[in-house]
Amino acid sequence: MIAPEAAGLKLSLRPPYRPQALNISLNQAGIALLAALGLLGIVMYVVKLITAWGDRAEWAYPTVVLMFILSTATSAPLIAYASRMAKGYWALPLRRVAALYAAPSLLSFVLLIPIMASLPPLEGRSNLWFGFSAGAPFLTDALALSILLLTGMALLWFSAVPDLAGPPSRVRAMGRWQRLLYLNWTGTARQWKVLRAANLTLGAFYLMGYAFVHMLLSTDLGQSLLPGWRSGIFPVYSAVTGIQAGIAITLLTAALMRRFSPEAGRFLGDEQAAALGKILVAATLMWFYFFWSDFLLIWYARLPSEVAAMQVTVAITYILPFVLTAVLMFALPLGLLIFNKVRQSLSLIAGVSALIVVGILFDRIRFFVAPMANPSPFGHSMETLPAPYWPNALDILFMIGFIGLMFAVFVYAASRIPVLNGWEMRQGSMLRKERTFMKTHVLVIGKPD
Amino acid sequence: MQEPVVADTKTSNRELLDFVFAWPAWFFAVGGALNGLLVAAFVVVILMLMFGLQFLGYSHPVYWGFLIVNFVFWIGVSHAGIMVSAILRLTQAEWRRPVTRAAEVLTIFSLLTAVQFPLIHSGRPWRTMYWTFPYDWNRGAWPNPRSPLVWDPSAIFTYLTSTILFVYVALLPDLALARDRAPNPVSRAIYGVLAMGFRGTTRQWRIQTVAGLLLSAIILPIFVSVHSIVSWDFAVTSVPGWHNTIFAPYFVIGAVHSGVSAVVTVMIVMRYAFGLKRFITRDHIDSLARLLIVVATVWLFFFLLDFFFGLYGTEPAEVDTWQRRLVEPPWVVIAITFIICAYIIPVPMWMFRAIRRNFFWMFVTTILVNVGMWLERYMVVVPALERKSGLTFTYGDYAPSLSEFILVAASFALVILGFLTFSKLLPIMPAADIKEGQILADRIRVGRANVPAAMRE
Amino acid sequence: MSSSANEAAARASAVSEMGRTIPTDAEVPHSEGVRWGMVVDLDRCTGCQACVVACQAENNIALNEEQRVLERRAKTWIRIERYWEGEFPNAKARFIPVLCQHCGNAPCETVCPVWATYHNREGLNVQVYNRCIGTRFCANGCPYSVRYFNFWNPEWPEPMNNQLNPDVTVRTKGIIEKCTFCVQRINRAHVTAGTEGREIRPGEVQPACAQSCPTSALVFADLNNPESYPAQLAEAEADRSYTLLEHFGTDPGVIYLKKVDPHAEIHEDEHAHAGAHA
Amino acid sequence: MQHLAALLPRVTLKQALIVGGATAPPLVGGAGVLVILLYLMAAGGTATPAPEQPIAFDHSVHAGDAAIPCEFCHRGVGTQAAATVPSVEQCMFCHSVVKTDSPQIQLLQAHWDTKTPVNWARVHRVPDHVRFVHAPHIQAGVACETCHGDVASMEEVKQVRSLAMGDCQGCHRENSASLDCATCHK
Repeated sequence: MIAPEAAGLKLSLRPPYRPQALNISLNQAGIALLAALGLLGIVMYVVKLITAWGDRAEWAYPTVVLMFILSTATSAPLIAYASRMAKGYWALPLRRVAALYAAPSLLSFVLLIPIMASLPPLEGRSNLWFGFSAGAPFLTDALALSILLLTGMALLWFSAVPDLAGPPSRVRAMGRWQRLLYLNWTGTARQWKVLRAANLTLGAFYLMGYAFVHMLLSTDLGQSLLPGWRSGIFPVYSAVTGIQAGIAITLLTAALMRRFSPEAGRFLGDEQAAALGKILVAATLMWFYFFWSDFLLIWYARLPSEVAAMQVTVAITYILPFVLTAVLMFALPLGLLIFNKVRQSLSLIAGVSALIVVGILFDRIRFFVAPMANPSPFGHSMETLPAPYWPNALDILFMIGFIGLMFAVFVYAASRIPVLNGWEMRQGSMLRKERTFMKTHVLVIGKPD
Repeated sequence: MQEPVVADTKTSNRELLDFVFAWPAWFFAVGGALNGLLVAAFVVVILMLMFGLQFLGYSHPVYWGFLIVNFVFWIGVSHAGIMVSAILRLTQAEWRRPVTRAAEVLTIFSLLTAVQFPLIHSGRPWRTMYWTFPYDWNRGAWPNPRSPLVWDPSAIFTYLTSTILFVYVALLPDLALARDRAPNPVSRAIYGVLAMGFRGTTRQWRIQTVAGLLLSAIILPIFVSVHSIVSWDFAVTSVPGWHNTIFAPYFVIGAVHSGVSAVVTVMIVMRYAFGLKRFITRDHIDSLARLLIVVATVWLFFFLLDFFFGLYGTEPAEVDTWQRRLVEPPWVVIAITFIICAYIIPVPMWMFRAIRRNFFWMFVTTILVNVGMWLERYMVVVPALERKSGLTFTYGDYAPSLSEFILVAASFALVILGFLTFSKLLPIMPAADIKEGQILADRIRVGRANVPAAMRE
Repeated sequence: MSSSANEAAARASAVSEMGRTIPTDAEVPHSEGVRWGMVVDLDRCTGCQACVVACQAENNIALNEEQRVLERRAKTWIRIERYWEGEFPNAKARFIPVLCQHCGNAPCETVCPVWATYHNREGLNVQVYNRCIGTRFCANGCPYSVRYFNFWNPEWPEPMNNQLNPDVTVRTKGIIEKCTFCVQRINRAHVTAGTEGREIRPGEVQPACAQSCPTSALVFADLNNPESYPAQLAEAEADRSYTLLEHFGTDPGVIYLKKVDPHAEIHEDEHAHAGAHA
Repeated sequence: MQHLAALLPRVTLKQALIVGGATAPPLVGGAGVLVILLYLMAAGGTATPAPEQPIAFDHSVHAGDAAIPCEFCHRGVGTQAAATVPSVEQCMFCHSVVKTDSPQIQLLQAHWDTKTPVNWARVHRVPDHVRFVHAPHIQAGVACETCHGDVASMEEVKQVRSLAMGDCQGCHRENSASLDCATCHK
């Protein structure tokens, strides 16, 4: 077992340790770059809105960005919530880092609106709604996504309030609305109990909502626009690979935090890499499992309509992004992560994570560009294989800008909300003790009910 | 886990030995009844060998039925052992300790039972050598590697071999203890050979631990592959209702659902039958039930995906199959029973701590889950064959015969008998593992609370 | 019952109209040389069952007693599927003879664990009885349900055993059997042609069903030989021709010619319904 | 360690018997099924020893000493599936004058007189699911000895080659003949 960073075990309890918002040591150039990218994202978004409203093919690459955000920023907070449910102490300093991605994930809603507006009517094409027409898919998907995003924001805020509120006297001195915003947090036993229950139940709800939103969006923006693509596993593939990318982006962020934020650097270390690395290996294997379960069945059964759809996403039309995906999300990460050395070092695993984050972008390209750019989404099978639809300069700028915007929003959020969740880390320091047993040092981990 | 197993050695000795030494009347009654079932099944099998498969309820379009359903079911149950042992070992869940051996033994016997079924189900079992073993150098006629039925034996036998290895590695210290305790030279010799010279040196312990961890990690891909391949027996074909890409994970998670439930059932039975009240506590059942809630919910999600994406393409034959499954008379009853038993009753009940910690209700709900999961496999396999394509002229139906009921009942008998026999010969509670847990157990004071804790190296 | 059967018939023909312009990986092994196949003209089929009887006699198929039919274990390598069209007073029977389609892309072949069924160079889907172990996976995979299982050893009462065809093996219990396109006749023609040092002539081989068809609804030939009558027929009647359950992509060797009923009342809604499913 | 060992069973004779009793039915039943399977597997087979013939026909005299070509008697061999065994009439073609005093020939004469066929015992038989046609083999120039052995030196003919599937296949492979299952299996 890789030992936690020493600082994490010896947090001062009295006075209680309170973390800072990101005390960033980025130089001016870094900040300027992020701001420029963010600005580019906003500009490109507006340009798209003006020039391409209702033109589905034009929104193909924005859809890729939407699914990229849904697979990275929206899934990263899951690490915080799942580790909280499973009492994973190794994740303590990571939880806020991961949960902060709830903020940039709000951008996905901004993208969803124009994309949904460009969708063709449901009649005559396969869809999940089976004639249920109360606003589907536009209202339903927007509703589901907004509930998920709001849950994420609520969780982020709830779990940050004990750190933000400061001493009880400070909250008591606040105005009425501000106090409400801070949940009137004075740290009573009852408040702690409610906070804990809210964190657990909302976390579970977020997990289920995440899977559900992936099912809806991956179907409505993907499968249902490409005739012959009938794959029950695809929503799960989409969600699971999203989790893989979410883990990757969290590890990447953690490594950058350690590099650029002196305070976070005291707590983030190889323990997180080792524990999350194992899960990343599992998720990387999952990529193959879910890909293979999909591919094998279609290729084996040889139903012409299904094979044609598979040829688009895997074998012929988008073979280039597919190969890049397979290498970046599976082959290279697996080959590197089997080495303990890589898995147990935060800086090395961050490199592998970067590969995965790039890989997921190509993965989303191969799955969502063809359906969005498909001129005839109606019927049961395709007449001919569509030609590949590569991005033009505008699309590339859009992708760079919007993904840059995502990171800019993250950094902005991190500068407002502490990047470490002090209360949980304090709690953890009480439940983790170093002791000597026989001749060795061991870590004793308490598991309260 | 809130309370580790703590029992002073004398009490635990007495209580664990009670069953091994005592021969209660129920053992003979149960054993006799089980053997009676087995004899009936042997009669059926021999009749089938001699006179063909006419005794089964199969007819023209429906060539697979109860026996394949039962095969899938037992392969499913076999997923419990490794789920509990390997995954919980890798995630260092302390509460796994008393549960592991029973779960692994359940795995072995359910696998052994499962593999009987494709064998007796084939038309000419005496020729199945062609199927599983590539021996035909002379004629250049080989098994067909493209067939999922060839992937099946490879996966299952790999799984069986590795599970036996897994159990054996964990058994070594216990076998060494048995050797040291053996009352007569014969059994001492037998246990001695089995223990492979395990003396409890530091090096041996280290190797045993590393071997266990490595096997846990290596066995997981096999674990996933086995039921995936079983699902591909169905899903690679273009049969509407079978051909769905979700099948592999859907089957795997369903297997874990029914397997872990079976483990809970077995643990509760063992607790009373073998007098292990001190070792199998409410905490264990509680933890397993919490695991089950997650597993069951994921499984339900996959089931719904199977359903949605079955109807998704609105292919006529596919819709007919789902209509057959969920609406038409004999099946609608089965469909409702299955979903009620496998999810609607148990999971909401497990939400309550009081239920999770109640042996009676956990026993009932986990039995219900397995009833439901058996019916689920039935519902997956058979209606799809009854409604196979647009050619409605060949639509048929299936009604199981008495022989099939006997064979299915006998499969349960075989697993239970195997489990009972094992528990008479070898310790069903992992003594060394439990002891390790007791050493690693610790407590931490937090303010006024005294929190149970565990050591990690 | 009649409406659902009718619907099924409508679907079967509607589905067949789906064009298959997508290239697949169908590397058809018989694209050169002989491909035995059949053209079934549904316009000519009267549902008389002569083919069924002829097949029964030629291929030593076990007797289909009443009990066998009732328990759906009767074996008919070729069967006449009967569907009803229209409602009672104007009901019309429609017949589709269904036999093994000898698919170029056969779903049964890939799944057999022992290679008891395979595709040969002449486009036949061959079943090797002695190799078969009876897993019945092929029968499940076959969308046409033309593979039959032997639940017992067949028996022929005296003197019916004397009419068994010596060129066809009697299938034992526990194996799958199916239409072979009367491979024994093809083999015999090969030997005859071989001893005479020539190729098989068009029309030289006839399976029992085609031979016995009084209306010549079934015609058999090498579909790759453009001079054979069936190949020309399929070409000439291209607007009527389809293959069964085309959306499975099985590339069958049996080509059907649609029935054209001049007196049919075409119900617009019915067609729309079938089209929506296609 | 010692105290934990107490958890483990001491096996007594009585316990062993009971456990044995509990496991016996599955074991015995399993063994029974296995025996039946083995029997059924062994029940096939093609090789036969030289059968007893109704008349002690000596191939070494006819094909060997007299050097009569095989096709002279087995007339179907070049044109059809069966090589055919000659009719009594064909035997009598010679034996109405040759060696008429031999007791074996008198047996033949008796068949001729009573107009009954000789029930020759069949020596080479392929299984029912195999279709073997002599003609193409003869046409391809395969010598009779290749499969039937040196009949010219055999007093009584017996099968010398296994003629099982692998045997046929070996030859077919060497001669680039068809290996399609349907060529031989019917």
